[in-house]
Amino acid sequence: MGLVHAEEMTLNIGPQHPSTHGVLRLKVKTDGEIISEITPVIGYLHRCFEKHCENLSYEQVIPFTDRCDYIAAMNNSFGYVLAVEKLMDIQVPERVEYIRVIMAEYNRIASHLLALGTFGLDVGAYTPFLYMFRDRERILDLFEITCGARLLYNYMWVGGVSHDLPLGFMEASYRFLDEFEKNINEYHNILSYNKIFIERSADVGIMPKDVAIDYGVTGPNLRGSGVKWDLRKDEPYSIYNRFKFDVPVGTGIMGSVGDCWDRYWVRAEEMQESIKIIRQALDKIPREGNVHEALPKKVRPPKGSIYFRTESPRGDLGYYIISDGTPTPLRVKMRSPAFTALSALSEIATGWMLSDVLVILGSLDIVLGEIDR
Amino acid sequence: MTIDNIIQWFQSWFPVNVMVLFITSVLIAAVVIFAIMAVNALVAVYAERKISAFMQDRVGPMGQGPGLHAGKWGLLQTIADTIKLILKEDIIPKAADKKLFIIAPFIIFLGAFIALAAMPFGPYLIASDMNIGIFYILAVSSFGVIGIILAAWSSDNKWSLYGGMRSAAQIISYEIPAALSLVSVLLLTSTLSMQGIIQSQAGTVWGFLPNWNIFNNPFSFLAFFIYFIAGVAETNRTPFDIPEAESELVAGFHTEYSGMRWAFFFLSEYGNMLVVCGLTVVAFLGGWQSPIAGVMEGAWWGLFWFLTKLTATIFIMIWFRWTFPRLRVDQLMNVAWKILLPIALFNLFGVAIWTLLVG
Amino acid sequence: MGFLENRFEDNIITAKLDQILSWARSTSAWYFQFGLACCAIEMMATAASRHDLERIGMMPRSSPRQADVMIVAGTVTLKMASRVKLLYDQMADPKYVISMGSCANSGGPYSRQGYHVLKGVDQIIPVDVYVPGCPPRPESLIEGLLKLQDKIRKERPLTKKK
Amino acid sequence: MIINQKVSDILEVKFPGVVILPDEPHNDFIQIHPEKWKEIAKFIKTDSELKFDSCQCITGVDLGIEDGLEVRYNFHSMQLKHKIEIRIAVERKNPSIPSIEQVWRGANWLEREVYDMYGIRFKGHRDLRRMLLPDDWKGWPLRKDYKTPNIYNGMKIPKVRKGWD
Repeated sequence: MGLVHAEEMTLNIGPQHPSTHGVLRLKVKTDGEIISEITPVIGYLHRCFEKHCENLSYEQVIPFTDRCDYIAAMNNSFGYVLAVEKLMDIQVPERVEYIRVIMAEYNRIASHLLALGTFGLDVGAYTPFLYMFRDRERILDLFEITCGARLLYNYMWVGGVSHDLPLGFMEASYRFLDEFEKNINEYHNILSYNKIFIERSADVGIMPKDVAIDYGVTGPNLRGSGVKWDLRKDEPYSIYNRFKFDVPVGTGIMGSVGDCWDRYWVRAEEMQESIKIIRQALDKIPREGNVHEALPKKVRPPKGSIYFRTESPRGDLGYYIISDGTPTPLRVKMRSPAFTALSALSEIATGWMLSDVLVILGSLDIVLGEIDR
Repeated sequence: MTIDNIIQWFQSWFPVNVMVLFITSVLIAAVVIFAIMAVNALVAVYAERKISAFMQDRVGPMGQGPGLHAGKWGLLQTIADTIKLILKEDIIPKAADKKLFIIAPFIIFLGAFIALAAMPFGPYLIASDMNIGIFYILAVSSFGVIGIILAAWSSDNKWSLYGGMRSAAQIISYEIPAALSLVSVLLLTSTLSMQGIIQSQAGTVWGFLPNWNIFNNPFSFLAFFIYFIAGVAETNRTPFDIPEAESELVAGFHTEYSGMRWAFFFLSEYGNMLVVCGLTVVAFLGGWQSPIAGVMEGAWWGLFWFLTKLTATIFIMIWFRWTFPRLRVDQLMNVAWKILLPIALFNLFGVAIWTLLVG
Repeated sequence: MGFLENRFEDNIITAKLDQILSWARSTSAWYFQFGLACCAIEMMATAASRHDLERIGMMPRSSPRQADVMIVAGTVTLKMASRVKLLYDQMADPKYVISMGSCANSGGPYSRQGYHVLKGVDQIIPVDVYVPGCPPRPESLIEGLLKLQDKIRKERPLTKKK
Repeated sequence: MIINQKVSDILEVKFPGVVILPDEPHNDFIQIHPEKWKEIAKFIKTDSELKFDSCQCITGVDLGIEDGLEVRYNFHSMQLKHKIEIRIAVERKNPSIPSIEQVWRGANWLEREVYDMYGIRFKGHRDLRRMLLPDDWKGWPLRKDYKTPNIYNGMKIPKVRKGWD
């Protein structure tokens, strides 16, 4: 018998692949099922966001921020308008602040639902995905009665929001939250505590604390690694300092700290926290108020620059805006959390099996629109 | 209705050459079995889509209004699918090994097809009741994996190759616990013939339960679960669907197949389900025996009971499919070699002692 | 093309067969699980519980070989364009393309400054139905799919083309 | 801001002459010379008073055709919870800057992106390739003097298609 000749195979996962969450290409070197090298190739959805910003006025940029992270569009435009408002020193009315927080938190829930659902899909569970979409649809209904759009809203404006809350929004909200809280248990039963699911995700793709910080990974991925870091708590923007909520971190209940299950779990827990925030905001919101009160006549920030971060569902979303005093920004740079999370992939996923790599990728919850911009 | 019976029946009417008669009757049986497989696939696909829809808060295939009907409740959906698939372009990739690529789906299909020849659908409804029936089914039902490997290899696609290799590893592992748990049944029934196994399960045990092997003793009760788990793995269905793992391998071993050839994969997947569930029913659930001894027995009732049990087990498989996530390939091997195999061996020992002591 | 297509003279039998065939094709148009951008999320929402594409017989397939309809859901960039073309070429005939959303139709909001955006997917592959919207609502996608089904049903695949 | 003053003072002691003092007073950032940038980066990451352990953002900026390019770094400290912005100006012709990819691993992709958009070379970067655009793309699209090509690999990318206006 001669020597068995083993050879590495190069495999292209993507750009079209059911579980790359968009048009991502992973160039992997495989030794059998084991992955020995991963090179993510991105840019298949590079839509020139930053070039557009340099040619459009400040308000016209808002729809493009929506389209960057199309799963959490509210949060993305929220960050942008806050940055512009800070640059222009605008004080928005109380009611607007509350409406923005409610919308951002709803969109965080919607985004996490999608993240958890597609994560389940990567592991091979199809049904939980549809269950989560069912609840996501109800959140989209709330958005729809407010601003008429389901996915990309253009709702946050500089100095206000486009529409006031419609009649019946509060009742519908309370009703939804009550039912949704019960449904979370259903997800835990069908997915979170499923033995096979735990086997697949616990102890897989461990991201240690120092690696996460070194790569600049933020959001649920960082918290999954056990770092208690949430901009809503640590650097409160808008009115987040008025609400009581916890910051869930990964504790390694099922495996070790920072594994895929922890990242999953942090997202699931964050939905609970968002529910808490929304409830408090709905209770405290001023009943009257004109949401268009503080809209500036023309958005023309003074000369200067700002780097402003908010906590999007995927992590620290930073906007770097340079104004030269004209109606169009000189430069808008988006620091996207999914971009940094994906850059850590080759570090944490090397040495795992092919199936694990896709699970790890799913657990990072990337959105290609935001990575490629 | 064994082939021998048909031959005798024919000979009493038309005294012709035995060989001609033999071939004719084999062909008749083959057509019937093919029809069973085709109908099974049509019904099972429809059922799977409807059941999954039901589990997922959807409605599944539905008629869509005048003119564009897929029938009431989408009953004609699978028929439309079939017609479409048959008349779709049949692509053979340039880099593929053409002969193997063409032959592979038929080999997979053949595995399920000839296994059904020994499947007793009723007291007399069996194509050929050979004296080594269960052994035969075990042997030919693992025929399909050769087809899978051929399909995977000849496609010249990396995803397919992964699927094929996974499938080979998986089937080799799961044949063993499956076979061992069937051997423990053979110890109880002391026959290899399918009809013999069913006939030995007549009567009651402890006065009220039917004397099916699953209820016969605690060890065979366990053996049922081992066989069923291994059987699900053999049919490549979730949670053991790693050879085609849609979210990992795009479509696994049949990534490059289109049109009719791909339909054959579909057909044989459901055919395999039929074989595995049929074997489960025969070996553990009393085949065509009525659940209450002495009530509703007879040739047609036998068919009814067999189909009922078959439907129930197939439903459980569909239920698995839409509830569980998928195992990883090494975990799958672990389950087979470290959990199922020891238990199956222990079981075999237990059944042997049981038969020795209790009878 | 399939082995029976465009082979027969026009008569009553082929007319009936044609009807059955195009009925089958329109009723079981399986779509290719292929999302590019924002519209892909709406496509997923259309396939999910509330709207349920399986109602009209559409099933997702992730291999292009087994799919009939390609829903180009999202912005096609220049880097992606060659891959879209490749995937289209890999599909088996008869194949149909739905261009979903403004980006796939014409470049949408990215048409003016998008140096890296293809201005309409119809520049590289033939498109059967355009669905407008940014992103189109699930209802409009379903409307587009029903329009496509109408189009397929009017086809006469067996008879010789004049 | 106090932290900027503090960093600026510490750097002035440790690396004399590296901080460029501003013409007009500002307190948002510190501007430094590019020469010793890698050493400074290592220093501010490990120094017990600064501990900037997270590289948040690297932004390339084109300040206009007459002015030059600039790279702006936003750092953040998870432990001490402070943040800083550092600016380094580079010339327009043949821009290059020391890479900090080996100091913060997260800087790897961020620098590649700046290279992709502005053509600023990061000296010492081990994998400086195009990031978002295809490898055969010509030009640096975010520079102000960039001209959008009309054709790429046989595909037309017109600014306005016939019949739109």
